[in-house]
Order: sequence, then C-alpha cells, then structure tokens
Amino acid sequence: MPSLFAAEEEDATPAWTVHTDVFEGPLDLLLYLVKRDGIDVTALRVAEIADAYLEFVDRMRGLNLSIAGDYLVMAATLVHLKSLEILPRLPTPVEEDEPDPREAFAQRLRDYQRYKEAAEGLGNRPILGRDQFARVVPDDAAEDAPIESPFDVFGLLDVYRELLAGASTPEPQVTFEERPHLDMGEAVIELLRVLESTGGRAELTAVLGSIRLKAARVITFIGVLEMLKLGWVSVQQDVHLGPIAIEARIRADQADLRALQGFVETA
Amino acid sequence: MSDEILLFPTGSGVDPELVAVVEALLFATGKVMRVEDLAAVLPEQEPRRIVDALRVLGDRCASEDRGVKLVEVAGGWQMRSDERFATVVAEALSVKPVRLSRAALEVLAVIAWEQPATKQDVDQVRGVDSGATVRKLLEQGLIRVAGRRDIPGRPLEYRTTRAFLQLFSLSDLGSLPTLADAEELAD
Amino acid sequence: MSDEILLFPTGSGVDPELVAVVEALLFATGKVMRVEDLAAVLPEQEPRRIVDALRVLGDRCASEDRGVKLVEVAGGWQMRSDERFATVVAEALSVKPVRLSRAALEVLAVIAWEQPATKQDVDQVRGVDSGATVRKLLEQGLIRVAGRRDIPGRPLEYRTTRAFLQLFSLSDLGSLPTLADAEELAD
Repeated sequence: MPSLFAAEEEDATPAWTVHTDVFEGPLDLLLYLVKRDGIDVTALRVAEIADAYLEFVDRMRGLNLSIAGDYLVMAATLVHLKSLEILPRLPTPVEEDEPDPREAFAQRLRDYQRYKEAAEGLGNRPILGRDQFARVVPDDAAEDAPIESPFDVFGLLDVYRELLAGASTPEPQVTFEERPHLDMGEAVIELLRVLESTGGRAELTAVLGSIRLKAARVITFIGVLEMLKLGWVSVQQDVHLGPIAIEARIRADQADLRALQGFVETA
Repeated sequence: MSDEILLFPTGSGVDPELVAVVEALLFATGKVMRVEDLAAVLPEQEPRRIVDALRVLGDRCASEDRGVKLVEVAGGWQMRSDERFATVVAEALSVKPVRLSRAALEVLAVIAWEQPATKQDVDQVRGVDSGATVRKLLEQGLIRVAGRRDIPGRPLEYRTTRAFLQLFSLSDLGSLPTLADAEELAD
Repeated sequence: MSDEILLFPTGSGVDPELVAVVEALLFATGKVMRVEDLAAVLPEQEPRRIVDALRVLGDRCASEDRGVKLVEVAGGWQMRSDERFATVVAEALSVKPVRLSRAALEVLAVIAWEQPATKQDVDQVRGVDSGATVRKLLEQGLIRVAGRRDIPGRPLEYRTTRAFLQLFSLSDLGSLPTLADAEELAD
C-alpha cells in the first residue's frame, strides 16, 4: 500500500494533499479497508465497512483535504445503507423479489474485486514491451502494400472535428421571396428552393437568419418541423448548441403540399 | 536441448530444413505469423508439417541457454526475447518498458471478460468514470468499437483487439482465466 | 548441434546464461552490435567472456537445422536469416503497410461522416481541392462511387467501403462514433 499522503513541495508551508491516484475510486478505497480490517468480503455486513469508510473520509476532511465528489456520494450511500441496518424493521412485509440494497451493495463490491483481481492477473502476465520484446525489423516500404492508419476511428473523428472547426461555412447567398402573408406551403417550397441553390444542404440558422420578417421566419421554422416529420428534410446537429445542418431529401417540385398539417388549399 | 530430440527423433518426419526456414521467417518478419501466413510463402508444405516444425522450434527455444522464445500469441506464433533479460534488452533498445496503469488494466479486464462491453458497463463495475481511459485504450489499439447496444441511447460497445492478445501474450480470448467465483474471493 | 558441446564443454567457462542474453540482445535489436555495445549493457561481464559467448552462439547457429546465422560484420556481430531462405523471407517481408497521409485522413473523415459526399462537399470543408486525394482513396479501395447527386452538374457521390470499416476496426457504419460519443470519452 503506497502512502496516501505526500508532502507537496511548496515554498514556505508544505501543504498535504491526497494523491487520488492511489485509489481507483471509492470502491477501491472500500476494498482497501476491507483488507486492512480483515473483513470477509463474502459475508460482508455494510455496517462494519461503513464505519471504517466514514472515519477515513472524516479524517481526510479533518486534514483539510479536498475529496472528490465520488467519495462523498459513496459516503452518503453507506450512511443510508447503515440506517437500514440500525432502524427496527418496519412491520409492513417486504416484497419477496425486492433485492436487499445492502446485499446488492456487497455484491457490487465483490464484483469489483473480481475484476480488480483479473486486472492484476493481466498485469502479471508476460507483457510485450515490458517483459518480452519482439524483434525490431528495419523497414523498407514496398509497393502494393496494405494500408495502415496512424489513428483509430476516434482519431479520425478528431480530424473531422478539426476540419469542421476550421471550416467557415459560407453564408448561403439566398434571398427569401418574402410576402407579407407567407403561408406554410409557400414557406416550404421556398425553403426547398433555397436548399437546391446551396447544393441540397445548408446551415439552418443561417437560412432562417436570412429571412427578414419575423412572421415569415416563424412559419418557415414550423415548416421545417413539418418537413422533418414527413421526411422531406433531415437535420443534423453534431454538437449540443452547435450548428444545425438541414438537408433536403426531395426537390421543391416533388413536394405535395397537401401532406402538410394545417395546409389550406387556396383557390 | 535434448528434449525435442526425444520427442521428435530424426525419424519422426520433421524436416530439419522446414524447422530452419520457419525460424528464418519468424526471425526476419518479427511479427506474429499464423500457420496460414507461413503456408502462404511455403506452398509446397502441408500446414500439418508446419505446425510440427513450430513445435520443434518452440521446444528448442524453451532451453535454458536460449535467449529467444517462441510464443503462441494472437492466433499465431512470434519470436520474442526471454523475459529473464527484459531489463538489459530494454536498455539496449533504449526504450522505456511499457507501463500499464491500474485504471487501464481494470478497464481492459472488464472489457476483456464482458465483451462486448459499453462504457457504462465499465463505469458501473469500477464506480468511477472511465471515459478518458477507454479513449486511451482505443488510441493504443487495445480495444475497438464493435457495434452499438440495442438499448436506449444505443451506446457503443467495445471489444479487445489482436494487439491486446499480443500485449498480454495470449493465444486467444479462450486462454483468459475464468473470473474468480465469489467463494474464491476470501483471502 | 553437438559441435559446440565439443568445442565448449560445460567446464570451459562459457556461462550458458551469458550466451542466452547475448542471443536475446542480438535478436531484439536487429543491429550490428560490437563487443563494446554488448559490454555497455552487460557491465558485470568481462569482454573476453562476451567474445566466448558470441563464438558459442555462432557455432550453434551454424547448424543445418537453424534458420538464423550469426555474422561478423562492420566490426561487430549481427543475427541474420540464412541466405538459403532469402527468397521466401523476401516474399514474407514484401508486405509492408502504407500509412495514410494527413490529406487522405481528412478526405476520408469528411466522406465517412457526411456520406454520401461529393468532391465539392469535401473541398468545401477542407478549403482546398481534394481531387487527387479522392482518386487515391478510390484506388486504395477505401471509398467508392455511390451514385450522382440530383443537383446541377450531377456530381458523383462517394461512400466508404468495407475496407474502410476493416481499417478502423468497425463492424458496420452504425458503429461509426458520433461527436456525442467522443464527448462521452473526453476527460
């Protein structure tokens, strides 16, 4: 067990800090306490371990150490579980299939211990690059060779994200044909025309922003929602609060306006 | 050194030249070679014979006075330096030995034994957020995206890769030991 | 195989472990190593002993059933595969992977996440002409033509291929992570 506390080298007053990397989270700390106190994890009683844990957390606080939120959440959970043990049983019969939260908790701790042991087992295997070494083969490139990517797929996604961040989405050069009493049918047709002029795809807020009249903007937006429902357009927003791309699935002349909710055929 | 001579006396049908060429191939490529890979460049040899030659080679390398081992890994075979000499070899290669953090090992363990596993599965077992570690393991090519789980949110599922098997010198996933039972946990 | 036993009987003072570690070093580095290089990582060994170990190792490798030879070159020693197997070894080595360039990665990224995408879509995101890179990716089989877009000029649309999925260890396009998935793994 490495020391939990270490002096931080600061000029005048050495402050004590918790090295959080000592434990892999509250479950790991609990297992440490189980081992330290010689508790049998297969017949774990929550009260035994709760006291040890709360005392530990208290001590850290007493030393003015900042404690990660995860550890405090666990402390609250343990207090709750312990209260179940102390309180007299309620007279109401407990549902048969309702699992005892204390047993569920003990099981969770045992599960974590199983994986922790499995992880140690992995770490103790002969490891390539630590225990065993493969031969360093001098490379000379050859033609017609298999392709290799320097990144995994998330790396590729980063490339895409960087491109998007750097790319200036050109303002669509569009003018909405605005009439004072634009109805939804007209708004939909106009929007589809605008999208055709921008290659089928545009940034939604830029399109809406190009509409001067507020009423027309609102009716066009409702039109977008209608078209979404009908599958005439698709929208995509990759990042929360990020740009919304709208893409036409049909052409303006394919739009059957009678499908629109609330469409009134004007003579 | 005499073991394989007992196991495979000259009369047993293992061609000494085949053993030699298999050694040359494993040495020169430095890679994990499956029997098919060897057979692809040795078309006149039956795969069965190649397996025999690999066995002879492996037995020979198992001798005390050899510095090289033949390990069965990731569905194939690879020659590697013996772990007895890890420190010296790392120094000669001027490489820092691979270090695996506990977080990385724990996340790998959950994914290896549960696969396919989602990030939520891993978080649930460990009781802490494992996002950064999962990302790192993806970058290192030790795990890969293996689809989405058919539950709300359709989270990505992860599996271990061949590189994982290579790193931990495992011949296949079946050679992972079974997880300890609850009863075995008591110290 | 019995030669060195005659030349260096156990009593001759050649430490079997020294022979083994010298083999491990020459194997792993793949380089020409001088006695000084070996001595630098084996400081507790007398250079004279290292030379003895090299002799033993060389004699062993000289055996018919070995595929690796110890050759004295450029004032040092190197392990090489036996010339007898040069053709087979060259064939096994001929498959060296090509790394994708930054440009190729960018074009692939746009096509992967926006598919079907036209060259114009790619050019617009990248801000440069991507014609040559698109052609290269088509040749490499990572993207394919997937029809024409119904807009003036009817430009070709591209999609990624199965080879793309394999390259990034994806089981299907549905497992292509989204920006939201990436956020989940952020620190």
